[in-house]
Amino acid sequence: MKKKNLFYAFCKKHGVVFALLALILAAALLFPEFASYGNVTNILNQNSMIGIISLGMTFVILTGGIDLSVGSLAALSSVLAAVLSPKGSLAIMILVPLAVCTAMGLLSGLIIAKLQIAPFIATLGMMMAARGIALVMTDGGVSVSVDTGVAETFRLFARSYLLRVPAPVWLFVLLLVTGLYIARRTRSGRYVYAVGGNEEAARMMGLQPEKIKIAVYTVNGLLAGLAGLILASRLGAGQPVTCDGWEMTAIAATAIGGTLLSGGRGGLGGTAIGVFIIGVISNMINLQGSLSSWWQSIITGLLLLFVVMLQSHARANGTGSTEIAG
Amino acid sequence: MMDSIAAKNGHTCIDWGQNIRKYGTIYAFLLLVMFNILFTRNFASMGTLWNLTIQVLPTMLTSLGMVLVISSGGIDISVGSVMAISAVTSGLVLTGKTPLLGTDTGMAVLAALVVALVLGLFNGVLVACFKIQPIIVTLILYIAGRGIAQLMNNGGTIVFYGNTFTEIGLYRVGGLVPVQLFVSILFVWIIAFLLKKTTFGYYVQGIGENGKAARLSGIRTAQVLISVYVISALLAGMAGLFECSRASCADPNAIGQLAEMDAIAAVAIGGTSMNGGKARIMGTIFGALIIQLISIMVNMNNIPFAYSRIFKAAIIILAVYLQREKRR
Amino acid sequence: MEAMYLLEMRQIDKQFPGVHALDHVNFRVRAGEIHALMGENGAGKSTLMKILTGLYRKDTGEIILDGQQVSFNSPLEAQRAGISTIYQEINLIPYLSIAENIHLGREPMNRTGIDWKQVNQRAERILREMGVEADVTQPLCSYGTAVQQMVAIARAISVQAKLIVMDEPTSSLDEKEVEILFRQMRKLREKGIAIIFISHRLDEVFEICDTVTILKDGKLVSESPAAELSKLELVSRMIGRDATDVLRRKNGVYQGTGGVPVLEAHGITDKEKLRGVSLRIRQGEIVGLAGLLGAGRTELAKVIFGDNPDYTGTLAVNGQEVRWKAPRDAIAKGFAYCSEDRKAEGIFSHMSVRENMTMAILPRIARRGLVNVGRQKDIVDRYIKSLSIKTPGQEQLIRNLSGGNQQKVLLARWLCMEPRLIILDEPTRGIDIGAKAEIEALIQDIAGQGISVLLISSELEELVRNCHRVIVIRDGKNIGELESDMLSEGNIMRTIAQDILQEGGACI
Amino acid sequence: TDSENTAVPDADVGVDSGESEVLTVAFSQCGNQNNWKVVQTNDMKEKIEARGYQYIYTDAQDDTAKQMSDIEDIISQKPDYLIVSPRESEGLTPVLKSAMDAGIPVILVDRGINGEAGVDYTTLNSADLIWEGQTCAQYMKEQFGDERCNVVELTGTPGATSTIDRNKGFTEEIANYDNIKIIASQVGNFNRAESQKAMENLIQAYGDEIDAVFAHNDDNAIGALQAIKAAGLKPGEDIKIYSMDGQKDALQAIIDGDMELSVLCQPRFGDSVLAIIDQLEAGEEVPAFVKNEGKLYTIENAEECLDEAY
Ligand SMILES: Nc1ncnc2c1ncn2[C@@H]1O[C@H](COP(=O)(O)OP(=O)(O)OP(=O)(O)O)[C@@H](O)[C@H]1O
Ligand SMILES: Nc1ncnc2c1ncn2[C@@H]1O[C@H](COP(=O)(O)OP(=O)(O)OP(=O)(O)O)[C@@H](O)[C@H]1O
Ligand SMILES: [Mg+2]
Ligand SMILES: [Mg+2]
Repeated sequence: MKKKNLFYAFCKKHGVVFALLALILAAALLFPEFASYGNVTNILNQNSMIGIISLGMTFVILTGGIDLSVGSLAALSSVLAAVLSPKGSLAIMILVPLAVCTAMGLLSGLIIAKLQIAPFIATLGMMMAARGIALVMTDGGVSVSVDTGVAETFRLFARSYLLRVPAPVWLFVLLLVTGLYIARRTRSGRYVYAVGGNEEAARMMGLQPEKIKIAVYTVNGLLAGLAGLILASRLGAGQPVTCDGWEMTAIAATAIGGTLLSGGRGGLGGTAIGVFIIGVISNMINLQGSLSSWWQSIITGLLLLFVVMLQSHARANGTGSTEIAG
Repeated sequence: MMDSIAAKNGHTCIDWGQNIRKYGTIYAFLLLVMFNILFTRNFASMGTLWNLTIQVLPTMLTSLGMVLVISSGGIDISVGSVMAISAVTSGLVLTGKTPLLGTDTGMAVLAALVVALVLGLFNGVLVACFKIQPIIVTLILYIAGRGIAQLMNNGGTIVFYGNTFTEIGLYRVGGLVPVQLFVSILFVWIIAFLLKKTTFGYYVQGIGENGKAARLSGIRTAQVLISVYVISALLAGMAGLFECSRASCADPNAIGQLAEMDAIAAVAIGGTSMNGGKARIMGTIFGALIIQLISIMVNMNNIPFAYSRIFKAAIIILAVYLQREKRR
Repeated sequence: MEAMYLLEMRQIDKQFPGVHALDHVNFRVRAGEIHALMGENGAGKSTLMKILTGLYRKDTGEIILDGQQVSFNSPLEAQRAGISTIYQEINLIPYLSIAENIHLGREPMNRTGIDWKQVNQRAERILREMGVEADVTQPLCSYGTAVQQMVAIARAISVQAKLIVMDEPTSSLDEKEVEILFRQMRKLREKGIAIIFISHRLDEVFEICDTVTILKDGKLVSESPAAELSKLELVSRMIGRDATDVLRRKNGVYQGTGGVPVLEAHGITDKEKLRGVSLRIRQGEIVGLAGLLGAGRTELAKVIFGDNPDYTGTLAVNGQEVRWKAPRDAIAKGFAYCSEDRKAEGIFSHMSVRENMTMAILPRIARRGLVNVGRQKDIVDRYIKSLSIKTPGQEQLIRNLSGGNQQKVLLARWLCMEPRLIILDEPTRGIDIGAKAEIEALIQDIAGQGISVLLISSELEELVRNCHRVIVIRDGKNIGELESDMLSEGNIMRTIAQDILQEGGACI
Repeated sequence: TDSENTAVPDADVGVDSGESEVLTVAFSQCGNQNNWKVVQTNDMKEKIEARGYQYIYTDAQDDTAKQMSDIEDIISQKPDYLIVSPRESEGLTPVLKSAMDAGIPVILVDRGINGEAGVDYTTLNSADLIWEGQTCAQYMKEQFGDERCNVVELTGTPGATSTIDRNKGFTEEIANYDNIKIIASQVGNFNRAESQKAMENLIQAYGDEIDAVFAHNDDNAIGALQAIKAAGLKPGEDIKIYSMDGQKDALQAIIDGDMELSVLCQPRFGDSVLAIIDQLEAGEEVPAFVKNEGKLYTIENAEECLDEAY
């Protein structure tokens, strides 16, 4: 890409970057613990799961779709890992949940692409179904701990460190870089943008929107499964009722990151920033420590509002487009 | 020869397909009803009908608002929080916690609706004037709104027994027909009228279909969009009022939980495109009925919660599948 | 015998609900020829092409390509079989860069993935060859329709194809670009590539085509060498009756009173293209706006119509200075604007003809927000008749109409407003010759009624034929004004050329 | 030894107030989705702040994953004590262990975790939810004797420990009685409106067959009560209602004869938790389990206990 283009892209993302910087600055000034090694690692670590999910969500949203099932899939994955743990094989504990979540992602994709059902509905169905399966497997929602035989080794999955940085963070960074590469340097990545930009045109240009959509939801299922595994490893247990609302967090992170929900425009870089904006807000509230639950929601809402206003302002100045919201 | 026969068959197929697409939601609803009559005990009775009309009202009202929002090309996930805030507002007034307003039922309703209106304005202005994506705007209100509802009574449930307000929710016309039926009909009529007969209806759908063209046609897009979100919030407020009036309490934590999902699902089942444009009222009504009927089915057949989720998912997808739009 | 034809479509039949779009049509194309497919709006040309490229499924019939029976299920399959297509509606991806749009689906790769450097360089080269100057790394949507059309053409001819389908590629191009396109087409023909060319501009057809196939109402009328056809005959076959009256040409002289101009724009400058352009239109006057691609005509129209409030300079209506905030302010003063980009800025694709046509006039046929459906239907009826719009009924979705008929619905949207000034940006784009004549007559007619018209057209001939006065602009500035006797295609071209020369001189 | 460990970071964080004596107490709440939780949260804050302690509060919004993050954030602030109301018994053990390892005593309230007292946490202070379910069954048996007793169960939030334990206690107990059986079990979600709807539908389906309602909390019970009344049935005669929590509204219903029983499940943990902290501060041993005694509210005592209910 040309320099100018990169600069242009950067300008468009300006708003989010500034918002994150502003939040970090504010947090560092308000809370001395904020900048500590422990706290920074916490933020990175805690948000790596949502981060991984948001990467998949970004691709989904870039095609003009949406995936509500990710939270349920992550929960299902954690349950599967725990339920399978008595078998004593790490490979089974990791591969089966990933395979199941990938298959369910594939199923969403097939329903969307082949039956032509709106992604919102198809994945809403998948969200309920996956949650239902997790509940059925656990006798109505009783959480299952990872068998002690493998617990220690499985724990390492989320709790080993490299250069003092926890493994899930590395995983997230690795996936982010891979995602960025796919989005910018591979055909499949570009086709995702094309399908979201104008599906009909993409078809006329000889692309196969169905295939791309199926792929995107399948990958998203896989990533949700991965996040679920990290969760299970962190918790040492499978939890059928956890991760409620993760889909909304992931969608919010994507949208805050500047990806249009109508598809075709945006990218992973912004999403990663969006994830950490949400993460820092939540961390700030915890560090503040004396807000009641309701004030926590209200402050979260206000900070999000601040972020999107900043971003919308930057966008308006950046392109001067008169496009209508929606 | 073969070909021409196929063509003829194809032709009738298209007609059938069109018919199903147009009335798919109704067929799906009737199918569910038939199924229940056959397999659910005590289903075929007036009692079930009244339960359905009573219980569907909040979903019906929020879906009617949602169909407007979605057809304008947006989405409103804040309806549940708006329901909670207006319910709590009415509760505060009724229990005399807002000394200036008295404890009058009328005042409680008015206050609740005014609050809903303000929330709708918030959504509308951010979407229309600041051009922020609707899902984000309403997500903000979804998060903060729940907090506001809780803050208003310090998280506690407000209980109010035995006044005019609770009687409204339980009132049965002629001792038989629940008042909810008439409320549903009234609002369905109002929204259908707005969409089909007024310039506003044309504008909403026009904006959802092609915002740029709408602007060039001289439509005040901002004004229309703001109205859309205000109407949605008012209907949600109304839903919150009925929900808490019947339960004689306003629980800021519980009222309207997942209401947005039900409403969106009802609209989608009803065949309105999630990308905006043509709004389908009839479909939405039956969409809401289907959603509520599923809950009733689950209860009446004592289906375990875990299976009920899977079951609900299947029915929703099937209903949408019946009337999806074919590509060519 | 068989090998004579590269493509044979036999007995193609296609029904849409309520429309028999193609009635057992035979169509064949030889290798290395440019084959014109002609017909009125809604004759079935695009449908035939969409069946060929696998976008629509045919009801019956067979397609033989290169001696082999084929049946494509998707454009991809057609592409793989060597058919490259430019569809009538520009179908590109708005947010991707121009370079990417040209290469999408066949990006050059290197070891590390897509070779962006090569993508951009190639795109730049192709476009430069076609005389288009644009930053290929910019998103496509930041350019106007003409550039987009050139990109679509570049995309189609830069593949290795046996057969290229061009469905009205020239409708938004002006003479210069058309010339460039034709040069490319001739080159392709020399290489033995067949081209199916659809256009409503007769001169173009006679200039470039070898064979002409004519459709009418979904039926094949004739196939004959272009050389054996006269213009009159061609048109007569297309419309199915004697066409002498259609081919009339006339250019009135402005008869109106002088008086205060309906619109006076002075020194309009915006942030991008316009650099102090001025313009004056009197009552009942038809003023043409001529200029090369990207001269800023559309931008000027948008300022006049209030769609771009971000400008300096003055606008005065009937001598009174105005400042619009949004198009509706201009509409309230009796302005109307028919956009050049009908898909993005015109139609509400999932709404009916009735709803589309009356979107702007609603406030007038509504009382207290309540639409008077009776009056609405009357109006729609009247305009369906007077513009002879081909549709099964008022309730047909506009997206199911042929391109030309969609355009007519949009025209009707504004004509029914009985405006004081109507800005027509490429109003006859994609409209067949008969309808074009009708629309031109209509323009004369409304001008006669005292309505002023600002006509933007890439067809100089059309400007010359219709306008009382033509303003020539370049790079957002006035470079000349031609009236009455001076008004001719040659003079317009000369004005532009001179300006370019002068500037070139100054530069060196 | 613990207090030595904590003294250092405290001075470290030390705001301008010179006293390093002020204790910092953190409370990780799992969620505030119903009345009971809200009362618990409010009481905790009130009591701890009344002592003049520094109070850190987090709300996990009913998500175990978030609760783990919350606790991590709390640990990085190095409080003196960590009170946790766990979302679930599984899952938080690792993070609580790391708090213990960092020298922060962990006091569990309301619900235990899968782990060892003294290693994974310091002590657990809670009521016995299984016992509550059992008690309902026993009381039901007492009232019904050997008569037919078809029970409709209105459960709490699916997957919540309170739901699981109360169901467990009840079902295990009624296994001993032939006449009591659950004919339907539907979700009431600790929510009046939802329970009301579910009960309306259940009455429609089962009609006269229903003899009793076992509601997982008072909100569920009152929702059911409203449905029963609206259906023209007489609560207390046609259908008897049993539940748990001890909310004021439930006690009032008992006084009015609409409900039979509400088993107290004390939401106010402030005092007992502070007592534990005092013991720890004084260097005393605390038992691994500090039980909040339950109590039965029935027609016998509802009137006099009305004021102590929440
Ligand atoms: N998807 C569709 N559904 C219903 N009718 C259609 C559809 N597509 C085309 N038609 C109808 O088929 C007929 C042929 O349309 P087509 O687009 O092929 O015309 P055309 O010859 O390309 O006209 P134009 O010159 O205006 O582009 C028209 O009457 C049109 O209304
Ligand atoms: N060098 C260029 N060549 C062609 N088009 C350009 C060039 N630079 C910019 N453009 C774009 O082309 C579009 C056409 O400009 P505008 O519509 O104002 O002029 P126009 O004379 O109406 O051109 P058109 O023939 O495309 O209608 C503008 O949106 C502009 O951004
Ligand atoms: Mg066509
Ligand atoms: Mg133009």
